[in-house]
Amino acid sequence: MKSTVIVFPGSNCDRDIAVALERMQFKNQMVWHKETTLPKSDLIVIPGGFSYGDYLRSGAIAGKSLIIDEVIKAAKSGCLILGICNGFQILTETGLLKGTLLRNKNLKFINKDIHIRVFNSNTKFTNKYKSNQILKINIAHNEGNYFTDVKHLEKLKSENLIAFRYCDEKGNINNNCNPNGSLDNIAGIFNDNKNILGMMPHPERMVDEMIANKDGVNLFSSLIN
Amino acid sequence: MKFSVTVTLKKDVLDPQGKVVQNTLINMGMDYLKNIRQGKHFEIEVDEENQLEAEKKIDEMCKKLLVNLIIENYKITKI
Amino acid sequence: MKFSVTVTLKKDVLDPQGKVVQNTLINMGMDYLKNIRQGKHFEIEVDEENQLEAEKKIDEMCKKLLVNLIIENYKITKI
Amino acid sequence: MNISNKIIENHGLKIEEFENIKKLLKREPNLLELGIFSAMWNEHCSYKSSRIHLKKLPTKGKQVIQGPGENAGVIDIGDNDAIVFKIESHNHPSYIEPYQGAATGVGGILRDVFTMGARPIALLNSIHFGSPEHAKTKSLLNGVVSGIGGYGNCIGIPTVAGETKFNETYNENILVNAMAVGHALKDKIFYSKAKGLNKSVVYVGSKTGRDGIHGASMASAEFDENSEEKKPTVQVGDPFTEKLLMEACLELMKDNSIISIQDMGAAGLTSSSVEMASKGGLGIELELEKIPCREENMTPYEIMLSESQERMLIILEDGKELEAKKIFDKWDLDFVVIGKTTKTNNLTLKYNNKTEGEIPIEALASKAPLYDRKWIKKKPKKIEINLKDLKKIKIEDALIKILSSPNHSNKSWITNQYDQSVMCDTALKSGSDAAIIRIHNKDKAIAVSVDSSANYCKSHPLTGGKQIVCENWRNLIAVGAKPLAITNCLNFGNPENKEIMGEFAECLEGIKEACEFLNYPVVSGNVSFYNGTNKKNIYPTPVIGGVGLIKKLKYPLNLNFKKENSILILIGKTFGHLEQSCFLKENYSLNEGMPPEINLLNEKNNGESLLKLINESFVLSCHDISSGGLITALAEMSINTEFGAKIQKPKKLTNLLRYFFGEDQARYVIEIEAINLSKVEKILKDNEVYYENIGHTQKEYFEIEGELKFSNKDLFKINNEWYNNY
Ligand SMILES: Nc1ncnc2c1ncn2[C@@H]1O[C@H](COP(=O)(O)OP(=O)(O)O)[C@@H](O)[C@H]1O
Ligand SMILES: [Mg+2]
Repeated sequence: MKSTVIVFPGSNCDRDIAVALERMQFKNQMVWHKETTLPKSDLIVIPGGFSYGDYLRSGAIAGKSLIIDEVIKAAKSGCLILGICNGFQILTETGLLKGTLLRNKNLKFINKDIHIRVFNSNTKFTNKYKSNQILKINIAHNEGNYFTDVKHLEKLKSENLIAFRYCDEKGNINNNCNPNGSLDNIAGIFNDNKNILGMMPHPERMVDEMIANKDGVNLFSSLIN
Repeated sequence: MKFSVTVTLKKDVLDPQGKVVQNTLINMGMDYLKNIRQGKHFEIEVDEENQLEAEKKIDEMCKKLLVNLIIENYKITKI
Repeated sequence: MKFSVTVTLKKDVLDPQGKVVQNTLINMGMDYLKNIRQGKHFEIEVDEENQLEAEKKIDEMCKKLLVNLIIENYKITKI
Repeated sequence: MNISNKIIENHGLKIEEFENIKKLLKREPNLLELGIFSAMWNEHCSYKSSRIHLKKLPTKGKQVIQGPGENAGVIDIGDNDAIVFKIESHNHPSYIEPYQGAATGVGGILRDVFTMGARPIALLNSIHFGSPEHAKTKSLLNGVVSGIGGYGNCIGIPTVAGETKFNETYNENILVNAMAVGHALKDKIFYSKAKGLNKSVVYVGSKTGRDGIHGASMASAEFDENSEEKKPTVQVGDPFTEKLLMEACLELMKDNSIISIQDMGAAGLTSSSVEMASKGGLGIELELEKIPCREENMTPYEIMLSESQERMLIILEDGKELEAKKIFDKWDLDFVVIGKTTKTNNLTLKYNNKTEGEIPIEALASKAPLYDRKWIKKKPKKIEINLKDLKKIKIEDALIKILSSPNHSNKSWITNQYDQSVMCDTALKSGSDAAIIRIHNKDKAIAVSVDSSANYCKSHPLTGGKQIVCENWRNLIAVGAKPLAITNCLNFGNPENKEIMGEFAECLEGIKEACEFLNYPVVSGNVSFYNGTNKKNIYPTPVIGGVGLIKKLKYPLNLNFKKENSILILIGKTFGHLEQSCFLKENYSLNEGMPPEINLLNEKNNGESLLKLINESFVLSCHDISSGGLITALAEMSINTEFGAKIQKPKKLTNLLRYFFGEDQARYVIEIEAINLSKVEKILKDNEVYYENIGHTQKEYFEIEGELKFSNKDLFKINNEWYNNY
C-alpha cells in the first residue's frame, strides 16, 4: 500500500502519522502543500496540528491551499482519504465531509485518553475492528465539537456514516463521556461513499505499547486488508 | 477604502463560546443579560476608490475565505 | 435593548491572525488588499430599557470579561 | 540631545553607571546608545548582581558538552546523542498579561533550544500563584495555563511535566518559569560565537514591531508629543510563525552554512548582535533601514530595543546566502542580510548610511557592571514544634486536608489542557515523579522534572538550596533514570536588600554543595530578581530542572501500585521531622522552624542503590517521599489504580503523626514482588541502605492497620475536588 501525508505549515502530527504508517508497512511519502501534483497512492492522510496556526477557523486556510484541489480530485476518483484532528477540520472546510467542528464546550484545549465505540466496522477503514468495539484513544484538540444540520445528522445515522462515537469505558454513550460537546457524541464520520474518514481522536498515537496502547493499529491494518 | 466585516454564527448553530461567556457573566452577577453571541470582526483596507467595486472585492474575500457560509452570516460596512 | 460590541487589537500590537489571513488572501490573488486586522464581535441583549443605563451595563461586561484592556480596544453600538 | 537624570533613571541606570558609560565612550552617549547600554547593563542581560555567586556553581563533568554561557546547556547521552535544555522565567510579563506572558515565555525558551541545533522534544513549567482566595489568582492561573498550552500545543511539542504552587507570597508577583528540552546530534551543535570578518549577518523570522520596548515609554514622553502612540506594547506570541522558524532553522542546520546563530530574546537585536560579536572578539555593523518592520516610521532606537518575538540572527559562511534564503522563502519567513562582521570591535549602527551609534562591544559586555552586593546570613530559628501543644487531630482528617489542598490536588485540570502526547515519544506523562521521553527511534529515554521548595528556602536558604537539588534528583531516580545535569531558574526578590541577597547567596551555596556531591552539574539557568512589590519580596524560589538518562527503556516506571499482595518497602530513615511540613501548614497554618536536614551521603547512597534495584527490574512502582510525608506518598500511589495498600504501624513506638507526616529526606516507597524480597533486601543490605518493610498492597483500599481505611475511589474524589470547584 502506498500512502501520502500532506504537510501544511503548522501541521505537527505529520511525523507521527508517517512513523505509524511505516510501522504498518505502508510505503509513505510526505507532500508539501505547495506541490501541485500528488504521487499515485492508495491512501492520502491529512495529519493533525495547527495548519496556519488555525488562526481564522481551524482548517480554513489549509482548505484553500493548492494541493487541496488535488486531494479533492483524488477523493472523487475513490482514493481513500483519512483526516485526523486538524485533518478532519480541513476536510469539513473543503466540503469533502459535511458539518463543522466548533470550539469544545468548555472552551479549553483537551488532551486525554478517552473511549470511543466503533459504529461501522464494515468499511475500508474499520474492517479489522469488531462492531461496537470500544477503543481507548488519545484526543488533543480545541475544536472537536462536531456540528451539522438535522437533515445531515439523520442521514449520517440512517446510512451508517458515523464511524466512532465517544463513550465511557463500558461503551455507554451519554453526555458525561462527551468530552467536547459533539453532536450525538460523534467522534468520526464517513462521506457518502465511505472512502473518506474524518476523526478527532489520534489513532497514530496508539500503535506502540511502550508509549500508549495499540488500539489504533487495526485502523491501519484495515486499510491494508 | 476601509470596511468592517462582522461574521456571526447562524441562528440555529450552537455557539459554545457565547454560551460559556453568557454563563460566566450571569454568574458574575449580571443577571440582566438576556443573550450574548460571539462572532468575528475584521477591519479591511483595500486599494480601490470606487465603493461598489470595493464592496465587491470585500464580498469576494468573505465568500472565498473569511466566512464559512454553511454556519456563518456576514455583514460588510464602510467605515 | 440590543448592542453590538466590536473588540479590536490596539494599534502596534501584533496580530498573528490578521497577518496569516492577509498573506493568504494576497496569495489567492487579491493583491488589492492593503491591510486586514482581526477582532471579536459580540451581540448582546440586556434587560434594560434606559439606553444610558444599558450602555453602562455593557461597558461593565466589556471591562470585566469581554475585553483584554491591556491589548484591546472596544466600541459599543446600539443595534 | 541632552540626557537628563530623569531619562537615565527611566532607563533603569544609576547615575554612577551613566558616569561609567561616559568614561567608556569618552563622550556622552546619544539616546540610542543610552538605550543600548540600558538594555545590556540591566540585571536581566548583565547578571550584575548574581555573576559573582553563579561562578561558584559546578558546571563540569564527563556528561557536560556545554555548560552555562550559551543559549542552552548541552549534555552527552551516548551514541552521538545530546540533550539541550534550559529554563527561563517570564514572571513580570505574565502578571501583566497572563496569556501572552506565559505563551511568549514558552516561545522564548524553545528558541534557546532549537538555536543550538536541537529539535525540542519536551516542555516543562513551574508556575507559582498567590493564595487561591486572592482576587487575581484565578484569572492569572487560567491565563497562564492556557497561554502555556496555547503555545506548546500549537507548535506541537509536548508539555510533559511541571509544578503548580499557591502561596500568598506570590499574590502580587506570580512566577512563570518555562523549561524546554531538545535532542541534537553531538557533532551538530550550533553556537553563538561569531567567526570571520565581513561575514553576512542575517535577520530571519517575524517582522519587528514596537513590542515591549522598556524604558522607552517614559523616556520618549520627554521628547515626543505623540507619547501615547509610543507606549510599549505587550508582546504577543505567534506559535505558528515559531513553528515555521523552527523548521526552517533546523532545515538550514542540516547543511554547513551557519557560522553562528543566536535567537533574539530579551533586548532583541541589541543583545543578540552584541553577544555574537563579543564571544567572537569581533565588531558588528548593522544597517537598520534593512530590518523588516511591522509598523511605519520605526526609529533606530525602537528597532534596536524591540522585543518582538520569533526572530533570529544568523552569521553565514560566504556565498551561502542564496541557498539559505531559499529555505526561508519556502517557509514564508523574512530573510534579510542586515549587516556584517567587522574588525573594529564596535557595535556600529547605521541608518540610511548615517552612523547613528557606535559603541565598543566590550563596553557593553565584559565591561558591564559587576556588583558584589552586601548580604547577610540567615540566622536559623530552631523552633521545635511540640505536638502536645497543638489541637488534637486524627490522621485521617489530616490526610484529607492535605490531599484536598490546592497544592496537593490532582493537577489534571491543568495537564489536560496541554498536549502531552504529540511526537509520540512520551512514555510517562504528568502525574508521576518525572516524565519520560523516549529518544526518537531509539530504545533509550530521558526523564525530566522541575522542582522548588520555597518555604524550605525561606526558612533556611542553605538547606533549602540543597533540598531542591536532592528532591529533583530523587524524582528522576524514582522513574528509573540516572540523573545527569540540571538547569536552574533563580527567582528572588530585590538584590539591593541585603537579606534577599543573603537568601540568594545561601541558596546558591546549598545548590552548589548538593550538585557537587551528587555529580549533578548545572549546565544552564536564568536569574530573575526584583520579584515582589512595595518592599514585600517573594519567598526565595529557586527552581531546578533536571534531566536523567534511562539507557534502555524496558517499561516506564511510575508511581501507581501494580498488583495485589506485593511488598511495600520504605527506603531511607524516618525521624519524623515536622517543622516546615505540609502537615503543619495545612492543618495548623504553622510555618516555623527549620526544614528537614539534608544528608547528602544518604541521599546519594539511597538513590544509587534504588537505581540498582530498578535496573534489575525488581521495582513494580516507586514514589519519592516529599511534601506530605510517607502517608501522602502512599495515598498518591493508590489514587489512580485499583490497588491500595495495607500498612502496619511502625514497630518502634514513635509518634504516628511524626512517622506518617514527617518530611525527612532521601526516602522512597517501592513496591516489589514477594518472591523477590530476599534479593532486594540483599542489595539494600550490601549497600548499607536503611529500609523498612511497611506492608503490602491490596485491592481497592488504602489502609493503615487500626487507624484508617479509605477506598481508592474516595481518595480520588478528595484529591480531585479542589480544581473542579475552584
Ligand atoms: N503546571 C504543570 N504543568 C505540567 N505538569 C504539572 C504541572 N503542575 C503539576 N504537574 C504534574 O503533576 C504531578 C504532581 O506534581 P508535584 O506534586 O509537584 O510532584 P513532585 O512532588 O513529585 O515534584 C507531576 O507529575 C507534575 O509533572
Ligand atoms: Mg516526586
